[in-house]
Amino acid sequence: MDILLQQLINGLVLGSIYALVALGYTMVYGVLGLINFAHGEVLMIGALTAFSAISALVGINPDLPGWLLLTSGVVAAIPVCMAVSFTIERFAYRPLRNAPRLAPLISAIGVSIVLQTLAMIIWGRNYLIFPTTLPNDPIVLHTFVPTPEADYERIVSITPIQILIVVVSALLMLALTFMVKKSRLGKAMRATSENPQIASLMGINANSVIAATFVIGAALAGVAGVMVAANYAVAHFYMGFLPGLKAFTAAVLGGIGNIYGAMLGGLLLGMIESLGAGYLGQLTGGFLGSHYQDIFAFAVLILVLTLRPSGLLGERVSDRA
Amino acid sequence: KEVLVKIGHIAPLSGPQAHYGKDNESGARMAIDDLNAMKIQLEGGTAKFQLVAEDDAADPKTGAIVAQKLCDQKVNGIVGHLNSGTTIPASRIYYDCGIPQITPSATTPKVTQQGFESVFRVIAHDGVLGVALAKYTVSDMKAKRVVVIDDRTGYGQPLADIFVKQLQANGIKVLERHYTNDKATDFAAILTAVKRVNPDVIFYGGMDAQAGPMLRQMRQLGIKAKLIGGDGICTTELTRLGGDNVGSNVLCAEGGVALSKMPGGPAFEKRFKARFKTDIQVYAPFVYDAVMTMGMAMKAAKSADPRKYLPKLKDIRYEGVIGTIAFDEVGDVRNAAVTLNSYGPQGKFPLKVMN
Amino acid sequence: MNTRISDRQKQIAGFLLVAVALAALPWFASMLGNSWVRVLNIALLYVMLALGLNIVVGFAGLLDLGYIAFYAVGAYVYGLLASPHLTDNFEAIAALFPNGLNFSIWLMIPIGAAVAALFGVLLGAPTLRLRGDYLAIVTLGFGEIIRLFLNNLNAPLNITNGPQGINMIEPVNIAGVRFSRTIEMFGFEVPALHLYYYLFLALTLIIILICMRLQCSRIGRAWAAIRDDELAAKAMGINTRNMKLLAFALGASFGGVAGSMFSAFQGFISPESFGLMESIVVLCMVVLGGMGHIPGVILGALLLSGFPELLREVVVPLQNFLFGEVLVDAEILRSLIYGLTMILVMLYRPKGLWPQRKGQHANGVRGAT
Amino acid sequence: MLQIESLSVAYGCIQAVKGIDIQVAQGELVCLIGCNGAGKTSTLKAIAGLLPFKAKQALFKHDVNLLNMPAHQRLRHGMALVPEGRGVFTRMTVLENLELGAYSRHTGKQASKADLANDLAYLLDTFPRLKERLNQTAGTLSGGEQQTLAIARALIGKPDMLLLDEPSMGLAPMMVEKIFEVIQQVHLQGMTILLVEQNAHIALQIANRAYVMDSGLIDYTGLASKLINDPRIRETYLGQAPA
Amino acid sequence: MKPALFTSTGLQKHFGGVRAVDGVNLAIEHGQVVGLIGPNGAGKTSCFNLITGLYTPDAGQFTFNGKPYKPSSPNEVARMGIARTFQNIRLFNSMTALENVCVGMHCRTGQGVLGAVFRTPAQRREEQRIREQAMALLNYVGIAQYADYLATQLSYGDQRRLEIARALASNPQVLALDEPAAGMNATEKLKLRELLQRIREDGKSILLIEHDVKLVMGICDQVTVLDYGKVIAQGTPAHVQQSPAVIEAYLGGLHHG
Ligand SMILES: Nc1ncnc2c1ncn2[C@@H]1O[C@H](COP(=O)(O)OP(=O)(O)OP(=O)(O)O)[C@@H](O)[C@H]1O
Ligand SMILES: Nc1ncnc2c1ncn2[C@@H]1O[C@H](COP(=O)(O)OP(=O)(O)OP(=O)(O)O)[C@@H](O)[C@H]1O
Ligand SMILES: CC(C)C[C@H](N)C(=O)O
Ligand SMILES: [Mg+2]
Ligand SMILES: [Mg+2]
Repeated sequence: MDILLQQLINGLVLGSIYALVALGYTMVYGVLGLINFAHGEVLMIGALTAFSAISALVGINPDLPGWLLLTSGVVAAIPVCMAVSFTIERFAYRPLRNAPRLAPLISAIGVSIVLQTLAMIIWGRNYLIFPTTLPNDPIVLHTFVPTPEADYERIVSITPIQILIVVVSALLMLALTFMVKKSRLGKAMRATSENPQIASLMGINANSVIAATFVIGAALAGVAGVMVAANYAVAHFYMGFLPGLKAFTAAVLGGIGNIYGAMLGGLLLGMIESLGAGYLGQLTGGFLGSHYQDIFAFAVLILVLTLRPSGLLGERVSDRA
Repeated sequence: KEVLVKIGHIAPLSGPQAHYGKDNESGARMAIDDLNAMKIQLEGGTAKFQLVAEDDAADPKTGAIVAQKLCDQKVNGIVGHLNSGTTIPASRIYYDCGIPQITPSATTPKVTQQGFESVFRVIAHDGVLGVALAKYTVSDMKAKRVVVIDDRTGYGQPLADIFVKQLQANGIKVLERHYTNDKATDFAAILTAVKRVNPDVIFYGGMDAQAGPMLRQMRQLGIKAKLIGGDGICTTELTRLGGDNVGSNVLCAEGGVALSKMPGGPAFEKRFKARFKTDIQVYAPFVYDAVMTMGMAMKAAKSADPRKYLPKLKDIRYEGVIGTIAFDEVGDVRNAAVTLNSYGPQGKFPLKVMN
Repeated sequence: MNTRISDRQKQIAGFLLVAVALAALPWFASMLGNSWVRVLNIALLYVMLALGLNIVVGFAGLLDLGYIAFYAVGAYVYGLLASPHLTDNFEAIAALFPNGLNFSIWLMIPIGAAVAALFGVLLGAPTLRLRGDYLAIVTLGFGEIIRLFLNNLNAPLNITNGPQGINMIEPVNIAGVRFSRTIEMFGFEVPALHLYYYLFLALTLIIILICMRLQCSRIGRAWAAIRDDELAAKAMGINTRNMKLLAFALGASFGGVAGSMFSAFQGFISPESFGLMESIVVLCMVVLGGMGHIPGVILGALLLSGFPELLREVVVPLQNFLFGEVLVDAEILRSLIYGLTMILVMLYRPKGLWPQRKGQHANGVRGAT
Repeated sequence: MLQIESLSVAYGCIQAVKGIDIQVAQGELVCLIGCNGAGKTSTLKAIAGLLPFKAKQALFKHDVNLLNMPAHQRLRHGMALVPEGRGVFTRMTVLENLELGAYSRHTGKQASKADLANDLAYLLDTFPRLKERLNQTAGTLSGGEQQTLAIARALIGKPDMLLLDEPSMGLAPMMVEKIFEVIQQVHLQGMTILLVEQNAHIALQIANRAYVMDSGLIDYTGLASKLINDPRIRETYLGQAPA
Repeated sequence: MKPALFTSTGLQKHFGGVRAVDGVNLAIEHGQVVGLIGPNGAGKTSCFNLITGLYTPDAGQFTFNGKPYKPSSPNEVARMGIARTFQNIRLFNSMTALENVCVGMHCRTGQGVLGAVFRTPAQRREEQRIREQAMALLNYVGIAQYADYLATQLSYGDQRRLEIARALASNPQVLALDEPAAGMNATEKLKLRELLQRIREDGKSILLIEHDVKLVMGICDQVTVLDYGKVIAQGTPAHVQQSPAVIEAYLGGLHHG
């Protein structure tokens, strides 16, 4: 029981991280139809910027409270990510608005290489240790009584930063949904995503809408970057790759372009990985172990998409002729 | 008069393993400077050592291209590559062009078992470490409940396999095996699964970049087991990566003698830090010694011609910062000492030297 | 009549010229260093890969991010059949082949292609209903699944030897000539690298021919129709399912051929050679060169595989020349230039470096009738 | 209202519009007719800013320079286009499409919510089919329904000048009548209209003036009532043998 | 009398609450032009989609050539001999006009990969035939001079013609046209009418959706009028034109008398 509960919490935390990254991914996809391969790199920039900011603050005054440090990290990361993202949108994607579908994808891959290299120049190649901001000690949610078969410390726990991650991603999802569904910008985003030309006939400035989406997505990536780095306590120029990939997977699983979908996909992927790693071995009698966790996750993805070709919550494109 | 001696060094300088690669390169640079300072006399003049440093991005195919390139340039010797996966295909190329190669960090036993007489290794291979660790686990730690995790790389997997095999030979069955990868940062799921069997030792076959966060997460999940592993986690970096979760609960084995125990060790560390403004990651001392060893063989042969210094290299005996270097018939470092380390408030310290 | 003959002669002359140039290329390259021949060989492998992927992405319009899986399959099929791994690990096989497995290369290449094609169909089948980027993620997943299996199938049965890869793969052996080190042929010293070059070149030419002929055939048109408008293509009587599967299978089989050649050439394969980044690189070659346009794709493959090696030669001397010292680490500058080039090429040539030109652009006084 | 001199549009090397002059006075209903491929759509798209174009002069409301003005700013100045081929947002509902039509009204002077609701109610009464389908995604509407939606969407934006590209395409006869009634009505209420129409018969009946386009050039221009009786026009555009 | 070439009985298709097609019976005789008209949203295009296998009917049967016919997938439908055009033009935009027509011939040709790779004589002959026929078809619809233009480069009216040529390429028995005259002016419609006439004379049956009443009434042998998915009138053009229900729902004031 304790194990299952703990795995669910693990899945929830991991899933929230994926969801947080996937939200930004899905927004950009939603408006441009572009798989923004550089999203993970923006996340990395966010994490490393926060690292620098927090380290500097700690250097000035080592006794600052953790929450303040973390907040300043986020505050530092967001504008930097926004600026970076705005720049890449302006120079690497916007000129390709009317280009063939795959051109911006390749450009995005190029951007991702460039950002990684720049980060390598600025922050070096070594793993950086993200300063401890919130207490690292777990909050014990429940303690089970040890039994003779399980006479270890049977606790179910979560750390403060993990709680923060879950809360932040839920809040951001709500805020985003509200924005997309209710605000003028949201409406403009959806129109632009479908047809920027026609949107411009409605008086919508497609360029600024797209730029705004990128910038919002970048802010999300920045927050995600800080959360990831704070949770795992390491940061590195390559740290964006894996979250980017997972977020892409999560976004597609949920139905790319759909905000609830990103959240659902992220949580689901987190749970699948967590339970997969935890129970694949047991379920198959040791035949398949946790090395099949990713295979398992992808297999679920493929299965879902064969049954629902546009993801769990994706719009089904009805083909009218 | 000067004789130019080119030493090739290859490691990943870009991509996710760039930090190990740069660390290695720095080790090589220091050795080159030291060799030049020694003004070694070869036939025809004073040796002027030059480092030809290349990037293989940890990719076997690129590694082979670079290997060929260094062959074309007729370098006098090779120190590298960092990874076993790149070292194996490249070693065939070096062998074909008759250039001696010393790898400082490719620890898969296979590297030296291909029958290439010009391939050497200054670090204890995974077999040595795995066996030593298993023995220590059984006899010194008296562990009963062991769980093994590896990172499914060409380094972690064979190390873990050897460890498991040796444990079994000593009558202990591994309770569970779990797996992760070398880019992972989240181990909560496998650690929670591990917790179920309540181990007293967790073996990790992989690198410190993963072991650090893993240690944090063990603490968060309330796992009290000790973490043991090979040279990949046996670094001073680990204390940074794992923070205050790294202490007596970590045990690791590295080839050679502990740096702090060697005559030149502490000095090396200090010089390294002063010169490159960064900590040693993992293998820099091994690279340093590899280059020095090669230089010494040339000195002994009075020549940088591979045909002439190769025999000397085979028979060399050199006191390096990581211990005494001499090679056995296949080119592995002879009687590689294995040092078991643990961590304390002052960082890594040697517990025991096994032979 | 007269002009036609001379046209024909011109054609033949041009053809011969190209043939001689291609045949002489490795000899010129090896003057600069044998590593360039190796670069050429790898480039040819990438040409094969890019042409294969081009069938799927360029011709049929199916975005495939897991293409490298077929390369891996081809490589492992060859690697397993031409190394002692299987006989070492399975007594039954060792008993069956007491002298080791040594199949003819003419058998190995088709086997590699066929097995890869089979995997192509396996991948194709569940993705038929998917569009665009959903297809991309499923293929990406498929590619990762294959790599993970290769990485993990070392226990309980040691089929692939896991992360450690397969070593001691026999080099190509054609009519008793074993492609290792330097071979004496007709009194010439021919390095094995050159022999591989000729073999790869021949295979590449065959693949180019197949691609060209398919493109301007009924099948090529059907693929293009699917790419443009799948529904309309269906309504025109095209069996889109079969056509897509055919594209996957053919594309995969080229990947398989390239893979088996890689395996023989390298002598060692391990799963790390078949990661996601490789798939992406091949995709970049196709798009950067000019999707759907065979010469463009070839150009893309040659450039992207040769460019980093060229930079390797240039970056340091150039800095030395310009600033008198090395300011930026070579590998950093290399990655920067590589990434920037990708962006710039797309910005200035969004359809690729050498795209297909079609339609009547020039003399278009339309509507005048 | 609209004053364009020497407008030309090119697609690569294809010169689709070859330097034409177009003037539309305040409150006028001008129609533009011509064969397939004459360049009518290209002209409208250029005026609406969807295509890059060259012109000696392109003025809207005397002082708004249309040269190099991005498309989205035109609606703010009061110009709207109903594009050829409808261009509804297929993944959004009918209501959302209409709301988008009113997108720019927020920034304009007359931002009252009640106003908007009124206009919406009026349009939905005029086109009851849209009311029935209010929450259906526009992509699943029939062709004619989509066309209606596109027109309604433009009208709800309350433009001063409306450019219509073949509004009757795909509409059933009764619907054609309805649409032209509406056009006439808004015209009478003071809206300036430039209408491209293949159904020259009806178009010329309601228009004040007309341009006839052929191969990217203006062939003819004149009062609609004159043109409708012109034998050449009757032959080429109205499908009637020369009288 | 020969049995009808194509019939549908009781055809139904619902979308949520919308009864797009609600019990439609249709019959097309050999060599006939059958009109399908009705107000916007009456369900005409939906009928087409059902007949050509794009939608699966909720209820109803078809016969084709006297045999029961189940349109399983659009490509099967084309192969069986029913070809269509689309209300919103769907050409292959990266291909030239000629290639578009060549694609139309796909299901009437059979060379495979091997034929193409080895350029067998049979393949070359077939390829030759495809080109010639495609060119002939472009000629037939009157846009041969644009054979080398990309489909996108044609104007709206010519694109419609190209769609017809492409549909004809599969040598269908029934040609289903969805508003072919949309976007054409009166004169061009006359030319279209001649074209349809010619197609009919060449022995094909046509199922025609069109809003141009003059065209429909001028060319059709039979007309079916739909409203809200239901047939409200069926018969000869003259008959249908008189039907009060049709006047009420479709024709309106303009066409009285
Ligand atoms: N995207 C394009 N690329 C190239 N040429 C084009 C493009 N769009 C239109 N043209 C050409 O420009 C010319 C004018 O086309 P346009 O669409 O403006 O004509 P139109 O008068 O609106 O015709 P229709 O009545 O058929 O709609 C045509 O000859 C057409 O071939
Ligand atoms: N996929 C769908 N989902 C929901 N409703 C649909 C769908 N397809 C069609 N409809 C509805 O069914 C009705 C019939 O549509 P259909 O396209 O068949 O009309 P039509 O007779 O062709 O009209 P038009 O003359 O305007 O083209 C329309 O009201 C439309 O909104
Ligand atoms: C950097 C390390 C992963 C290298 C490892 N020791 C190997 O043999 O590959
Ligand atoms: Mg037009
Ligand atoms: Mg319709």
